[in-house]
Amino acid sequence: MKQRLGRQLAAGAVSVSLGAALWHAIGVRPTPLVSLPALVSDAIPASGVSHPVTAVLLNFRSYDTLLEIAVLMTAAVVALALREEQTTRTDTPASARVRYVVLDTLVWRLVPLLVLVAGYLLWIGSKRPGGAFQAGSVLAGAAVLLRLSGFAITPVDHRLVSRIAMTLGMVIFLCVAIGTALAGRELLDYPVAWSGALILVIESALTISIGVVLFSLFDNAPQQPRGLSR
Amino acid sequence: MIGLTFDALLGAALIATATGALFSRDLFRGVVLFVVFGLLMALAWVRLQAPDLALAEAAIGAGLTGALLLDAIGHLKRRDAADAGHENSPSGGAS
Amino acid sequence: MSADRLYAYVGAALVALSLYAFLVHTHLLRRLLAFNVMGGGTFLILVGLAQDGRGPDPVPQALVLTGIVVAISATALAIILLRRWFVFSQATALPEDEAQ
Amino acid sequence: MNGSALLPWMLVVPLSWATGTVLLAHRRHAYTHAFNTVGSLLLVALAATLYWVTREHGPTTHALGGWSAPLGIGLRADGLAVTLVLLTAIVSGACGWYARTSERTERQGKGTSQRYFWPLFWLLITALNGIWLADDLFNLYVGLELLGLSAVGLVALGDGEASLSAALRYLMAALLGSLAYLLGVALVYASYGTLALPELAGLLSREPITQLALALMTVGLCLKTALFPLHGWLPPAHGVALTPVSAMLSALVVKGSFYILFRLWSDVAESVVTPLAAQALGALGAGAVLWGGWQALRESSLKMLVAHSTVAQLGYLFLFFPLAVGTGASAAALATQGMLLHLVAHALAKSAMFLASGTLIASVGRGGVSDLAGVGRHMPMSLFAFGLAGVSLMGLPPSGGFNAKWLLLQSALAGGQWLWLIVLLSGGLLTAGYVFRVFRESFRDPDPGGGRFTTTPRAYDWVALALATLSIALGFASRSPLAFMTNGLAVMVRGQ
Repeated sequence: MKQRLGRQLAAGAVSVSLGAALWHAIGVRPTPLVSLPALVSDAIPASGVSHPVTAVLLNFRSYDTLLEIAVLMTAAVVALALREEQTTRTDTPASARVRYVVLDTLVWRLVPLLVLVAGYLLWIGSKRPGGAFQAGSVLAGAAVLLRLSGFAITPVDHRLVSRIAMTLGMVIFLCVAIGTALAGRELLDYPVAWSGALILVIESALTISIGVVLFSLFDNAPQQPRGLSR
Repeated sequence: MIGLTFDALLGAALIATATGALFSRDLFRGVVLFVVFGLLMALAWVRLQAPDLALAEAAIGAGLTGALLLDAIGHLKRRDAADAGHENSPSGGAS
Repeated sequence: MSADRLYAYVGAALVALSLYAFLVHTHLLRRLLAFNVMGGGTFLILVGLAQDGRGPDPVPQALVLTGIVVAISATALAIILLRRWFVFSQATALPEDEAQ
Repeated sequence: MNGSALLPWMLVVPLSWATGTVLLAHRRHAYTHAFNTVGSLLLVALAATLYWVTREHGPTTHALGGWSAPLGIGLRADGLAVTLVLLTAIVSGACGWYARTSERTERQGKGTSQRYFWPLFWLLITALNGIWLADDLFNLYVGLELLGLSAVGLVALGDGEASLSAALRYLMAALLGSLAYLLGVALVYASYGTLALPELAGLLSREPITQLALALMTVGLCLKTALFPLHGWLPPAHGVALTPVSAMLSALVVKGSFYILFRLWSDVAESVVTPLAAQALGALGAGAVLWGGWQALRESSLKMLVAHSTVAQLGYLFLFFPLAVGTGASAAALATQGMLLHLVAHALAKSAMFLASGTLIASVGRGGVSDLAGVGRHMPMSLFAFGLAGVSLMGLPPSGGFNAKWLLLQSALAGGQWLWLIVLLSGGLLTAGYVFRVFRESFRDPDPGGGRFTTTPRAYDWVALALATLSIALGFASRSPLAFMTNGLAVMVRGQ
């Protein structure tokens, strides 16, 4: 009990001082001399898209996005690795679950709508808010919804087709990167005339992969082996 | 002025739901409050003129993270209801 | 005070609050909640403080979008490890912490 | 050949191999082994070319996406970055070879999760190269996260329960560390409006917000580098992982976050750091040297002993700060050289030591230091590799470790800071203590009933021996690589 109190006091001291320091710092922040938003809006016409956030994500700072997809892939790979060890996976077959008619109808109405929304978000991303990440996560959300309501949707496991779907975004992104490098340009420096099309291709592939990976992180979470206690 | 009042209220609500999510005795309740927190964050992003973030926060921050956490609670509760369901007593495991 | 700065202050409060929670909780799921709230607070500071007095800035917004995806990857990875570990050990806190 | 055109391949190659190994994960091992061998050789060849080109033609940069900073993200290849890229290629190549050998021989009966070793291996290399070459504050954050998560994944692939709890503990530290770093990045961007390191170097000034930002980034990076007393996560993670993973984690991964810290303190935020903070970091480093060494002396498991030795050896890196900040040009230059040489020599020696330990454990069948009795006669080669690595870690001549510690010592003398001399010397004694402890046990006669050893593949010994020899060879030829590494660094010569 004493140790717990000590821990609370120490944690309290650390976080209160951090909070106070942040509070103070926010109040006395100097005004920046560099203005990136101005640079962004100057460069937008050459970026291939008109929505600034998309331009930053997939053109100006596309390398960040490439590494970010690698982070997502890391999580997916670990999930696959730890899933595979389980020989006694206790997936409840969809038919065995109790289904509620209302839920069913709701899901059947909702899921196609979500897929439509995802497609719209992907398409609109070049001009307005939206893009691969939002679209991919909406797709994943639709799949999670289906799985939660007991529908037998195909698991994202170690079959080749799943692994292709997971890595599709990375493969396309890398192909574009290698293409630009082989053409003697800087890495991921799209030719201006092609940049709109290339970004759309990359984003479409990313949408699929992000959707599949995010769903796989949900679907591949380890289960308790039934009736097996150690 | 009305805008700023709304922002202040939203900020207070963010802090309140975060407190609930972090310190409620029942972990399930905590996760539900975290989802609410995520939705309020999405509103905050709208107020900060960041609609991309509002969309992403609602879908990922609140939706998928919430689903992952809720599923995990179900998993962790299966054997160990006392620990997962209530405020963990740190000495409980090491009797 | 501008709305942007107000949200930066809210972010600071969230960071302090969740740091405390991260340090005192031993239940790993609670620590993950704290991590996610801390992430939210950091993102609010990143966007709010950068935009304060300067209008919308797409760069920090794009950075936060990246941050959100990284955060869910980390959260999912942690949950997978935790669930797998729970299968073996029936514990939800780290052994070192439980001994306290 | 153009150095700038070569740069992005240091990222594209490992990332392509990561993707390729995900797709190949369930093919026959012969295919994946051939694929990975080609990848490692290609990486070494590219890194060596980049090293050579940079040596001939000087540092280069690369504007990713064709957008120059601050709008875009830059890569930068100076002597230090290129040396670390080559070091990564060599150490990871050696560890990859070890891993392939172990897959071929010990595969039966092991968990199949190790199929996914290779994607994580390549993702780790991507992250490392990304960090060495980075020139952008936020890009470094993404690199740090990639490094942390792939390292945690690799730890989790070890056997059983202990590897999972070690991975979880590692992950919690990594997450907290990178959020602290990100918070610092947020404050910097809000105050200066840019993330590009070269620009920030000219802009940062000693404002309260900048100091807070630097403090946050420093704490986060120290947590990720396992600086005493934030080192608790390291020994279990490095001690329980698969042997080639332990080697890469200790040799390279913890150096990633330290490298960022070094760049920030010496290149970017030179005008913000204070001698007091530097002394504090040095004191913690000294604590690490003593505490880690002491723990290694008392440790009963061989791999945990080597892991505690990593905690101690990381402490030496932090002696750089008090030796270089505010001490004058010559002391700072010596400290920089000593610290960088120590970083490289430790990477080579520690990876050799982990690989040799893994081989000894594979031969004995158990992991305790006291189980080694009699192994000296059966496994002379592994023990020799262990000993060579030990020589460099102790800082005995001739070795890279000796030269490094000699430089640090001279820096302490030049700056008149006698206290750090004591730390350097007692650290060496503690190291000698735990290395000789392993030798004493190995040459003890086995207990009756013990002393049955399995024969291990020859390749294990060659790999460990090659790395250990390199760490010794660095003692004969450290001048020219050092001059190359420190060339172009804005060492803190502008101090008081």
